[in-house]
Amino acid sequence: MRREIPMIVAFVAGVIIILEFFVPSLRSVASQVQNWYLVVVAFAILVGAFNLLRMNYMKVRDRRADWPYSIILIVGLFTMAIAGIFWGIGQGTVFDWLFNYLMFPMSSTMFALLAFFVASAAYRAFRARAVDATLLLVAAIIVMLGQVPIGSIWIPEWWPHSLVFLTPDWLKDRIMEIFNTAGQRAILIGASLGVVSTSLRILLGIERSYLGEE
Amino acid sequence: MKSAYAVILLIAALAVAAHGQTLRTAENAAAADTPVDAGGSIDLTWEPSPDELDAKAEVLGYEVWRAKRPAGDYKKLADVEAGKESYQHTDEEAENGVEYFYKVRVRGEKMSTDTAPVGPVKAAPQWFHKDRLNMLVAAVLLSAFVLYYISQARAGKKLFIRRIAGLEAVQEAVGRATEMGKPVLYVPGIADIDDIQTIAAVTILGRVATMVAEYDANLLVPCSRSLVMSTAQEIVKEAYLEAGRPDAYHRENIRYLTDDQFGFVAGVDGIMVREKPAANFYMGTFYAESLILAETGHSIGAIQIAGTAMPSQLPFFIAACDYTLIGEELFAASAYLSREPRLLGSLIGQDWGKVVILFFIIAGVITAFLAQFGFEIFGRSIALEQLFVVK
Amino acid sequence: MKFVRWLADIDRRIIFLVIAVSVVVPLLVPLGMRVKVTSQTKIVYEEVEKLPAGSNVLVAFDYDPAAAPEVHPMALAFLHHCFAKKHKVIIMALWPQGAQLAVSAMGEMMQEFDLEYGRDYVNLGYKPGGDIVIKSLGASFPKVFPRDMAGASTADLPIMAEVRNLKDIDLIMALSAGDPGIPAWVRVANALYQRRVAGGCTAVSAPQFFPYLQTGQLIGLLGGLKGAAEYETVTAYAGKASSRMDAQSIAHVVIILFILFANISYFILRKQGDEGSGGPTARPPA
Amino acid sequence: MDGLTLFGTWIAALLTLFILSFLYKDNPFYKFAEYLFVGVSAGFWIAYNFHNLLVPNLIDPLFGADGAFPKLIREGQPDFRLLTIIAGLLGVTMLFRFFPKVAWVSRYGIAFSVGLGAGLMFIVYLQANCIYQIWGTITLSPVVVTETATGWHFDWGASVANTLLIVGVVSALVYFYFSKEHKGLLGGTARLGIWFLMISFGAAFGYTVMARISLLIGRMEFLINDWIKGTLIALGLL
Repeated sequence: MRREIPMIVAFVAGVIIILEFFVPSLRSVASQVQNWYLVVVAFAILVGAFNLLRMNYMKVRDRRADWPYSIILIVGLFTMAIAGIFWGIGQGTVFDWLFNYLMFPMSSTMFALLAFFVASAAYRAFRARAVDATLLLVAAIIVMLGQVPIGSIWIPEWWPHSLVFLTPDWLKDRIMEIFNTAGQRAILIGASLGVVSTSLRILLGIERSYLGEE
Repeated sequence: MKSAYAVILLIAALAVAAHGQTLRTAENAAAADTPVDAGGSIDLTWEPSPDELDAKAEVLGYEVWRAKRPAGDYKKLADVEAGKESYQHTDEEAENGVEYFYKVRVRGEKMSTDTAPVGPVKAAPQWFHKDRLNMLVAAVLLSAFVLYYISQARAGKKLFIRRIAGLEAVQEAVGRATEMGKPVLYVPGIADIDDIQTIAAVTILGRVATMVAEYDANLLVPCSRSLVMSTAQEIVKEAYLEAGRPDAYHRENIRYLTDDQFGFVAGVDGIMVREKPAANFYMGTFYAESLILAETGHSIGAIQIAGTAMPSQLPFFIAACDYTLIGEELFAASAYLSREPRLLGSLIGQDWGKVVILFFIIAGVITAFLAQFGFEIFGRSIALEQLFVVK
Repeated sequence: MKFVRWLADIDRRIIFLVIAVSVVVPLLVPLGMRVKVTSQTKIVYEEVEKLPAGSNVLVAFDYDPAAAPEVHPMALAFLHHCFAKKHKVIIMALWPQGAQLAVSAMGEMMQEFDLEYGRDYVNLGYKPGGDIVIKSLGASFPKVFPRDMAGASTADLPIMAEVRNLKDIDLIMALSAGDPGIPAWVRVANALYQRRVAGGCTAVSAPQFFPYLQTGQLIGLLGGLKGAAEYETVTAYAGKASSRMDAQSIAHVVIILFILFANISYFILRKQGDEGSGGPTARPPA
Repeated sequence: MDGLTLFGTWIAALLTLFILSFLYKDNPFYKFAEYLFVGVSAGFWIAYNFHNLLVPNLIDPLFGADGAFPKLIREGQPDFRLLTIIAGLLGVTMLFRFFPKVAWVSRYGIAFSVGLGAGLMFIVYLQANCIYQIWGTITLSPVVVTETATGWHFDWGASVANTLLIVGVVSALVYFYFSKEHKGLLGGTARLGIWFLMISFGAAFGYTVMARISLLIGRMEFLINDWIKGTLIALGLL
């Protein structure tokens, strides 16, 4: 029974959503059910936060490596959560200030690390070892050149229109329109089949590993 | 008599003058039950008053009025601003099954004129979305393929699957980590458990965890979602049980960091540079963080195997990881690793889905070619594309 | 040979350093690299040039802070060009935050030009409704905007005395981050009132407007940071887009050069029968 | 710039530098920023979810001024929003994870989430990624001819583009065919499919570079303009 009833719950929840797509009169029921999910997520985050706090509390208690940093983590979590829950999250609140001057700069800098990593990854990976890798690197270089003015700077004013297909600008647009669309589209179609069959197995209880042990 | 004529003339003149000030009514007012909905709503449409179009008199806007009898007491429902070529208003406060009558009032600076009552109209819920019949057929067909081959597989039919290089390497990677005495890191994406890629990821985690338990290596699973953490804990625990090593299961190794995309990456990067795993797995839904993870993982010299169906992130995994499962291969992975009949069967079902899709694509482009010349069947263009329009 | 080996397995921190330098230097010291001005940008420039001084130009700020890094430099360069040619500028927004961005843009313009509010320019503020708003402007400006952004009556502003409806507008510049934006201006102002409409948008959304250019519904289009840099070049305005584009160009070239070095060292080593350990390549997936 | 903003800008700038220091190697500054970031962001999402998920979807409909319970007490009329209690119960099952002995109760919440997601994804993927993508492909004719006043006109540019796109989609889809060894014609087609995929990956990689460099430019402009120039201006040095 520890697995059967949850399986029925999963089935009912999923089938309501699928039916709603075909049966307009179920719309309000389905949107109600979808809102329930948001409530589950809101409760679940407490489980995660508790896990995070427990791990870091134990680290401090046992004086394990890097334990002082765990204190920073715990203080940060409580400060942000308490400020947000009790004094609101709107503009001009403490929460907003902490977001703007702590979280946002760290988040956007972490994101900006990608500027460096695209370079190091390209350096390592884009070597013409085989046909596949060569295609990858040639396409990447053409598109990169087509993106910035410097890529077309060598093209003189009198360049004949009949030779436009030799310019990075033109090639970039065609590669994106044709090759990129084709490749992405095949991935989307293939993956959709995988998703549909996995969903089906979940709803019918054929796939139940997510429920854990018997 | 003279005075009588004068009166008649005066009346006529007044009538003409009055007519000049009367607004002409909105045209073609119509009301009908909102076509595809759960009931409780009626759509009204009308076209502008000729006065709005030729600007002979100023039209400020329109009003929608409703009553339960044609001559009954009308109540105003809505104001609609003027300035469109046609108008539409949806009355969302109708009760199902009740007869309603509507009037559209055109409103000028001083005058206003009503249309004749429109109705009766009843609101009703609909039971089937007719425009989506093609989706229903597709859903049923695909499901039938999958279920048929699952039953075939269960009945003991031998099913073949081609080699998938990335998955051959899973065992090797776990083995290497064991030899080096270093942990295995498994990141199940940053989406929540309602994403099917996450489900695929935790299913593969189950297979990887069994190998790790058998080899007696250490498994680290940082999660970005509480629900994923809970699920991963259940799955890994079961995998250790299955491998006969329940004692080696440590719940603390499957930990939650934060829901935040980049906060999570900062944390995982920290785990990588300090715990130095020898094998990194990135399976599931990833966004921009994919390359940050994979490049940091490469810098610590780990074997890296990734898998995702996010087309935008595949290039980065391909560039920075040793092996990458592309799109559908992610969903094939659990079948491939476990060789369980029910999973293999559904994979074969997916293949038949692809055969049908390829057939329609090829047939579709042929008809698209012919349609250019205006070929028709039963008075309709022969292009197959109409079959694939979903509203 | 030692050098080639070193190059093949270069410490990635050297790559990081070079990237950082190639981004920071152009920001500190604008290189003024030549940007090739495309015809789509040039047409917009020429349109503003050929209008007689004192023409009425409508600038629509239909974007939000998210699109501002790309679109805002266009707004600055375009406004600068208009004021330099002594045109009158009517500003409005179909996006709520657009009007605010226009205030900041005008702040920068005021530092350079001696402009009088209400005579040289007006900020009418934000109006929700998209297509309908534009349609109504076709009939009357004062009806749609009885008051400007600051709440002053537009009837009292000399600039609005000349602008009764869209017919009095000589050029429309739609700076847009989505819908309502360029499509709405094309659908209504161009199609129904035959106004000349130019556009500016993010790089990602630019391709979807190419059909409008082809049919002439849109006279010209500034696409993304590159389009902004082109406009700065053609009007010789020292804005931010050019230095950002310099940084982009240098960074792109640096990455491409690194890829070339990697391949040269790879081929030299392969000739020597030494495959090198330059990390994994994009392995064929099967 | 007021004092609080200047103070905030300094903190933001230091944290920016701490994170960037990771590029050199792991160090105490990065470690500080990392732990702070994980803690602060976890707290952020707790507060955010409280206000944006819990309040509008559970607390308001049940206990708000116009909620179901006050209404029940006031008017004695039960309304459908009382069903929201089920959501609350499903949510509470998640809290059972705190106690390992009864942790299995949380399976109700998990199963509900998984089932809901499965239903939604089934439809969404089938429509947007399958049917719609097929539609997008079969609207293309491999040979494009248009009728003009002078007769049929062959548009070779569009024809080549369409043919390549169709061949690309078909061959790459064949690559995902699992139930046969990729040999012979199937193998050749799948190989062509990989080439298409590789070009698409290279192109997507190259296309993204610009956006990533922009992010770095954004951070650098913050350091140069807001932090350094801002401080100098505040100190009256500029």
